[in-house]
Amino acid sequence: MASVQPDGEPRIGVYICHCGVNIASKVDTESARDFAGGLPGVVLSRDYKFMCSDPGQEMIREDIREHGINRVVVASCSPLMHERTFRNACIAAGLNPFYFQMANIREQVSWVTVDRAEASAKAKALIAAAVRRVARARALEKKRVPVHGDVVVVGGGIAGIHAALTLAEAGKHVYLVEREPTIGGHMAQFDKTFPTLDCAACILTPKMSEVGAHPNITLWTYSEVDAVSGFTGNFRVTVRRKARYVDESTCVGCQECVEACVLRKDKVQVPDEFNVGLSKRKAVYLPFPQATPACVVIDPNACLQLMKGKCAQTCVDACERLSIDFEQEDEVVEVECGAIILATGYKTFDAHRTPEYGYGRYDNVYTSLEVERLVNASGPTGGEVKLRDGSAPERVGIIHCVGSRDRKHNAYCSKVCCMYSLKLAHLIKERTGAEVFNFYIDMRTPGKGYEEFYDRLLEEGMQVVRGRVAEVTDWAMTDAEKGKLVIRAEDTLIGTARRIPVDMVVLSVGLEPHADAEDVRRRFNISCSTEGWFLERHPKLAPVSTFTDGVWVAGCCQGPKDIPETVAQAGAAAGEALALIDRGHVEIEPNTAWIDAEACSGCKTCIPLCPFSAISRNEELGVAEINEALCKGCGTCVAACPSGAAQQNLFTDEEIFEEIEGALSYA
Amino acid sequence: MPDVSLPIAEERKPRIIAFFCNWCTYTASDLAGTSRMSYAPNTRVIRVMCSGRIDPEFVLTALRKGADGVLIGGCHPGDCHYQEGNYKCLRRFRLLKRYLAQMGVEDERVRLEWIAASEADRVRRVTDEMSEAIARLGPCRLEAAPSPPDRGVESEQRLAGVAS
Amino acid sequence: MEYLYYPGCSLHAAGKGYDESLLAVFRALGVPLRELDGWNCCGATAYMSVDELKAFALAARNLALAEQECKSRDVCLVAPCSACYLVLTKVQHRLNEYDQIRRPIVEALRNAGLTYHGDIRVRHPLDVLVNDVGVEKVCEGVTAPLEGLKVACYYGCQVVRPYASFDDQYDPTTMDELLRAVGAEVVDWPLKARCCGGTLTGTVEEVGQRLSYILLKEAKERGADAIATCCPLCQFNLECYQTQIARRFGNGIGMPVAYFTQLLGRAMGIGDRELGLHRSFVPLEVSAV
Amino acid sequence: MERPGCRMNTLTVDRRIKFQEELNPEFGREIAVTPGGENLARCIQCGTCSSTCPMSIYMDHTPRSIIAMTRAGFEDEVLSSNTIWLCASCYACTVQCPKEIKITDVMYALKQRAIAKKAYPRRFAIPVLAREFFKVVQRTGRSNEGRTSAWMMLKTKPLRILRNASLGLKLLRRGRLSMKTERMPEGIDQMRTMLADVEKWERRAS
Repeated sequence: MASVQPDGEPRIGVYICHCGVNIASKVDTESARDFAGGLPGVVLSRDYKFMCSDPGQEMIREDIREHGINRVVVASCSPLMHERTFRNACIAAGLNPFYFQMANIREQVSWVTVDRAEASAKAKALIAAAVRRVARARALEKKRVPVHGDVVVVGGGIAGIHAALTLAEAGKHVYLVEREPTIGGHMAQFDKTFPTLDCAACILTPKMSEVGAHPNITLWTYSEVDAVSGFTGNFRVTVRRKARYVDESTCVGCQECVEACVLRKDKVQVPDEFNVGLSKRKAVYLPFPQATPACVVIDPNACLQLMKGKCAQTCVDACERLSIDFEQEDEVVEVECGAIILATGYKTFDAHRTPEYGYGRYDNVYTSLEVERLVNASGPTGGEVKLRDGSAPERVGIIHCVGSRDRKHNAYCSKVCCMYSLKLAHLIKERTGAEVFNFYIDMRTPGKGYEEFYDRLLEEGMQVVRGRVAEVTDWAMTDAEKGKLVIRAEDTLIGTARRIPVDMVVLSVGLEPHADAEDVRRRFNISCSTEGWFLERHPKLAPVSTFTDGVWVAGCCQGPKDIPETVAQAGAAAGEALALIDRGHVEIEPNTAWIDAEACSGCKTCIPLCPFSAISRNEELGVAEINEALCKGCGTCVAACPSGAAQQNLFTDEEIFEEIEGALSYA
Repeated sequence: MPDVSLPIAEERKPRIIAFFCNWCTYTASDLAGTSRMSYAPNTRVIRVMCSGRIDPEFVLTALRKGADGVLIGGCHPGDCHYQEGNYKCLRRFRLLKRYLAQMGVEDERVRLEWIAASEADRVRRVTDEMSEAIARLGPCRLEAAPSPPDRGVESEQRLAGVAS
Repeated sequence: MEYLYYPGCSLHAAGKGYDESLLAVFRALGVPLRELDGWNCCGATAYMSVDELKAFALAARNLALAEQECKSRDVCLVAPCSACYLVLTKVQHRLNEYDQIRRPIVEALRNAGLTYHGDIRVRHPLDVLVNDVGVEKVCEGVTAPLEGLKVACYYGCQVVRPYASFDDQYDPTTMDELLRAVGAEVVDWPLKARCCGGTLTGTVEEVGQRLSYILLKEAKERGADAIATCCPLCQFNLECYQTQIARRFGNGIGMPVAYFTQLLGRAMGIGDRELGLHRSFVPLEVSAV
Repeated sequence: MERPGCRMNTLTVDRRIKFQEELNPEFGREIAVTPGGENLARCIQCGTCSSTCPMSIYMDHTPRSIIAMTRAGFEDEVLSSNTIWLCASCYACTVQCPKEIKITDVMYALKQRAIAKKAYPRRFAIPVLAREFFKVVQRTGRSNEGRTSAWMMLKTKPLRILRNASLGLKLLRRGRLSMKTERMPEGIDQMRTMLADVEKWERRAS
C-alpha cells in the first residue's frame, strides 16, 4: 500500500478563488476567508482573483515553503477542472499532492445559487468539509502503468480516415474498424463540397486508397466492435468481422461475379444503399467504383444461395481467383490498444416523420441526400437531375430545417443544411437551368467563404423565401398549380402567405445520432448528450475527450458539423491519442482499496463483490487480499466490509465521515 | 478533532447531504453549474468514485449529525463505470430504507436517483423536489436512534498500526 | 370496457342524424352506448373566448359525472362531436398542467358534491371502432357493402388536433380504414384535416363558407360521390350551406355529406330512417351505393 | 376582401411609426403567463403558423406578426385586429409550431382580453355569438344553435335572418332545429352552483 507517514500535525492553508466575478459575485469571499481562518488546523487562509493563475499557484508554493503549510485546500471550481493544476503546485513545492483537497464553490455554488447569502453559507459549509477531510489525508504515490502503442479507430468516414492516417504517419499502428463494406462514409456519397465546390470524390478517394495501402493501418471493413474491456493505456477490443462470403485477400474487385449474378434487373434486386435506394444492386456487389477495400460483398438477405441454399452459383464460376466462399462465417478477433477514437458519424433525419411534406406520398419529393446522388456523375442518373418520370424540373423548392430546430423532432440546428442547400441550389440550377427556391427560417452561413458563397447564389438568381414551409400538397387552387407540387409558406419578410407550384421538392434533412448510438456509448463506457450525441468532456476545453480516459471522439458522432470541422476534430483526437502513447505510461489515481489484515475476519463478503476479481483469500492467514494492479478503486468492497477492514485510499471511511460532519457544521 | 460547528440559527434551512458518483451524477451537477441552472441551495455534495462505495453508515451518520435528508446519485443501470457498483448500491439502499422506516425516518428524506452525466436538469429537479419535500417535513430527529460503534476511532487506530 | 355516451348539444339538434346512426351502428355491433345522466354543455369553443374558467367548469362537471360511473368498472366516455371531444380532452390536460385552473375547478366540484381524479378516458367513436371493436368485427356485420361508392373521408380539425393520440394529426386514416373495409372506395386527398370554417360560416360567411367551398370543390374534383364526416359542425357547414355556397361562389355542387356512421349503417343494412338519413339535404344516392 | 393599399387609383399616404411610450411593455409577459401562453417567448418568427392557417389570408396581421406584436407590446393593435376573431381554432398552427407554442390558446387569451377590455370591433358577430351562447348555457345548461344564431344575427346584421330563413325552415322540417331550448333533465342546479363558485373565485382573483 502506497502510504507514507503524515508530515506531522496538519498545518492547513485555505485558498478561496474569486474566479474573476464567477464566484465573488455570489460568494462573500472575504467572510469565507475569515471563516476558514477560524477552522481548527488552519494556519492561514487567503482569497485571490484567480487561484489557477501563475501568481495564484505561486502563492500556494510559497506558503508551503515559507509557512510550512502541509495541507492545502483550494475553494474554487470543480476538481474535474483544476485538481490537477493545484496538485502539481503542491508537488512543485515538495508536498505530496494527496495532501490537497478541493472545494467546488463555483459549479456547485456560485453558478447555481440565486441568493448571495445562501451561496456564501453553502460555500462555507463546503470549505469546512474540505478542511476537515484534508486533515485526515495521507500521502500517496500515483501508480504508473505502461501504455500500449496501438490505436483502434471506429468508423471509416472522413473523420476516421483522417485520424487513422495521422496516427499511421506518426508510426503508430492503427486498427480502423468500419461497419459498412467500404470506408468513405457520407462524404463519398456527396457530389461537390461547399463552399469551394471541389468534388468530394476527388479529395476523398486518394485518402481512402492511402488508408487501404498504408503499412501501419489494419483495415477491417464490414466489421463491428462487440466488446471493450480494460482502461486507458491498455484496452482490449473485440471485433466481429462479419462474413463477407468473399475472400478479401484474393478478391481484386473485378466485378465479374456481379455481372454473373443471376438476380435480374427487376424487383428481385435490392435497393442500392450507396445511391440511397435510387437504383438497384445485385446480391453480390461493390458499393461503388472506388470502394476501399476493392472487394465485393455478398448480401445474405438477397443471395439465393445463402437464403434458399439453391442457386446456379454463376458468381463462383465467374470468379477466376476463386474468392467466393459461401462457407465463410463471422470471425471474432481481439486486439489490444492504448487509445480508442470513435468516429461513428451520423444518420440523416427520416423525412417520413414530417408527413406534411409528402415524402413517400409524392414521387417528386426528395431528400437532400438523394439529390446529392442525382447530381453526382457516378450516380443513378449519371449526374442528370431527372424526376421519376425522366423529365427535368423547371422549378425546384428546397425546404430547410426538415427535422431540425423543431422540438417535435430535433430541437437543435443541424448546422450544415443551410450551406448544403445553397450548394444543391447551385448544382441543380447549373445542371437544369431550373428556377430554384430556398425556403429558410434563418440563413446560417458562418465560416470561411460561406457568406460569400451565399452572395454568389443570390447573384446567380436563386430565389429565397424567409418562411418555414407548412405543407407540400398536390392540391391545385389555380390552373397553373395543376399537376404540380404546391409549397405553401408565409413569406415572412413580406407578411403574406404564398403558394408556389414546383416540379421537385428537396427536403434538407437534418443530422441525427445513429439509432444504436446508445449501445455504442455503453460499449465504450462514455456518455451521450440528451439528443444522443457522444458527450465531450468539456464543451470548450476538452471538445474531443470523453469522460473515459483514453477514449476520444471525432466528427459528427459528437454533434453536427461540416467537413472542415470534422477533419480538424479528427486531427485533434489523433494528436491527443499520440500524446498519451508517446508519454509511454499513464498515472493512475491511487484510490485503490486495501485490507487491514488485523481487522479482517475472513468472512469473504468482499470477494464476490469485486467486478474485477481483484480480491482473493489468503488461505494461511485466513484473510482477504486485494491485488492492487487489478483494483480499479470503486470501493464497493469497502462499503460492504462488515468489520471495516477494507479501506480505500483517498476515500477512507474517516475521510468521508469528516467531510460529512464538516459539511453539516455550518448552517 | 474538536467540533467546529458554529451556533446554528433557530429555524435553519433544511440541509441535504448528497453522495454523487464521480462519473455520472457529479459530472451532471457540474454541468448544471456550467449551464447556469439555479436550484435550491440546501445540498452539500460529497464526491465518491462510485455509488457502490456508499456505506449505509454514511447516510445514518449524515442524518445523525444534523442532515435533514440524504440524496444518493449514481449512473443509470448498465452505465456504471465499474460495471455494477450502482446495483450494489441499490441493494444496500433497499435494506437501508427498511431500517430507516423502522426508525421512523420519513420516506422522502432519503432518496436514490440514477442521473447520467448529461442530465443536469435532473439534478436541478431532484434537488428542488427534495428540498421542498424536506422543508415540509421539518428537521430530521435521528439522535434518538441507537448509535453505531464509532468506526472513525477504530479504523484510525488500525491505520496507525498499518502505517507504522 | 363499458361505453358512456356523451352526445353533446349538437347531436340533439342539427346533428340528430349522427346521434341516430351512431347508436344504431353500435347497437348492431353489440356494443351498447349508455347516455351519461345529467350531462350539460361541454363549454364549447365559442364559450371559451368569453370565459375559459367557466367553460372548464362545465366540462369538468361532465367528466366528474362520468368518473362516478368508472369508480367500480372499466368505463370510458365516448364523445362523437369534435368540439365536445376537444374541450373534454383539453380540460383534462389543463387540469393536469395548470394549478391556477385545477384549484378553482376542483373546489367548485367539491362544493357541488363531485370529485375528479382524471381516471376517465375520453374517446372518439373512430377510436373505439378501430381500436376496441376492430375493423374485422365491423366487417362481419356488413350485408350491403358500399361497392362503387367513392368517398372522401373528412376528419376536420378538432378530432385529430391537438390532443387526439389515436390518429395522425396531419394525415389521419382511421375513417379511411373503416369505410374501405365496408367496401367503399376511398378518395386520397390532402384536405382531410383542413378546417371547414367552423362557426365562421355563420358569422363571417364570405370567409367561413369559402373554406367549406374549397373542401367540396376539391372532393368533387377528385371524383368523390360523397363526403364522410365525423363532426356535426363540419357536416352542417358542408351540407346545409351548399345552396348559399353555390350562390356565393357560383357553381352548384350537390355533394352528399354523410356521417361515417351513416355509411357504416348503410353497409350493415340498417334502414335510412334509423340512420337519420332522411334528415339530410342532399340525398345520398342509392344508385351510387 | 380587398386590403387597403391594394387600390392604387388614389395615392394614400399614412405615417407608420411606433413610439416606445405607446407600447405596453408588460403585454407580452401578461399573455405569456396565461395557460397555454408559456412558450410565447420562444417564437423564432418562422411563419409556420401563418402558412398553415386557413384563415391567415384574411387576417389584417398574420398569426406570426400577432405573436411578434404581442411580445413587443403592441396591445392596442393586437386586441383590435380581426386576426384573433378569425381564428377558427383548428389547432393546425399549434401542432405544427416547431417551438411548441400553443398559438390557438394564445389566441383565446387574446380574445378573452379583448372582450374584457371591450376592444373588439363593434357589431362584430363572433364575440356577440359567444355572449349569446354563454347566456343560453348559463340559463339552460345546454346550448341551442337556432336561438343563439338567430340572436346573433339580430344583433349584428338583421338582414341575415331573412337570408337564412329558408335554411332555418329546411332544418325545422327535418327536425334538426328547434326554437324551444332543450333543458337538462337534472343537475342544472348543481351546474349553476359550480358556475357561481367559479364566478366567486374569479372575482377574488381580479
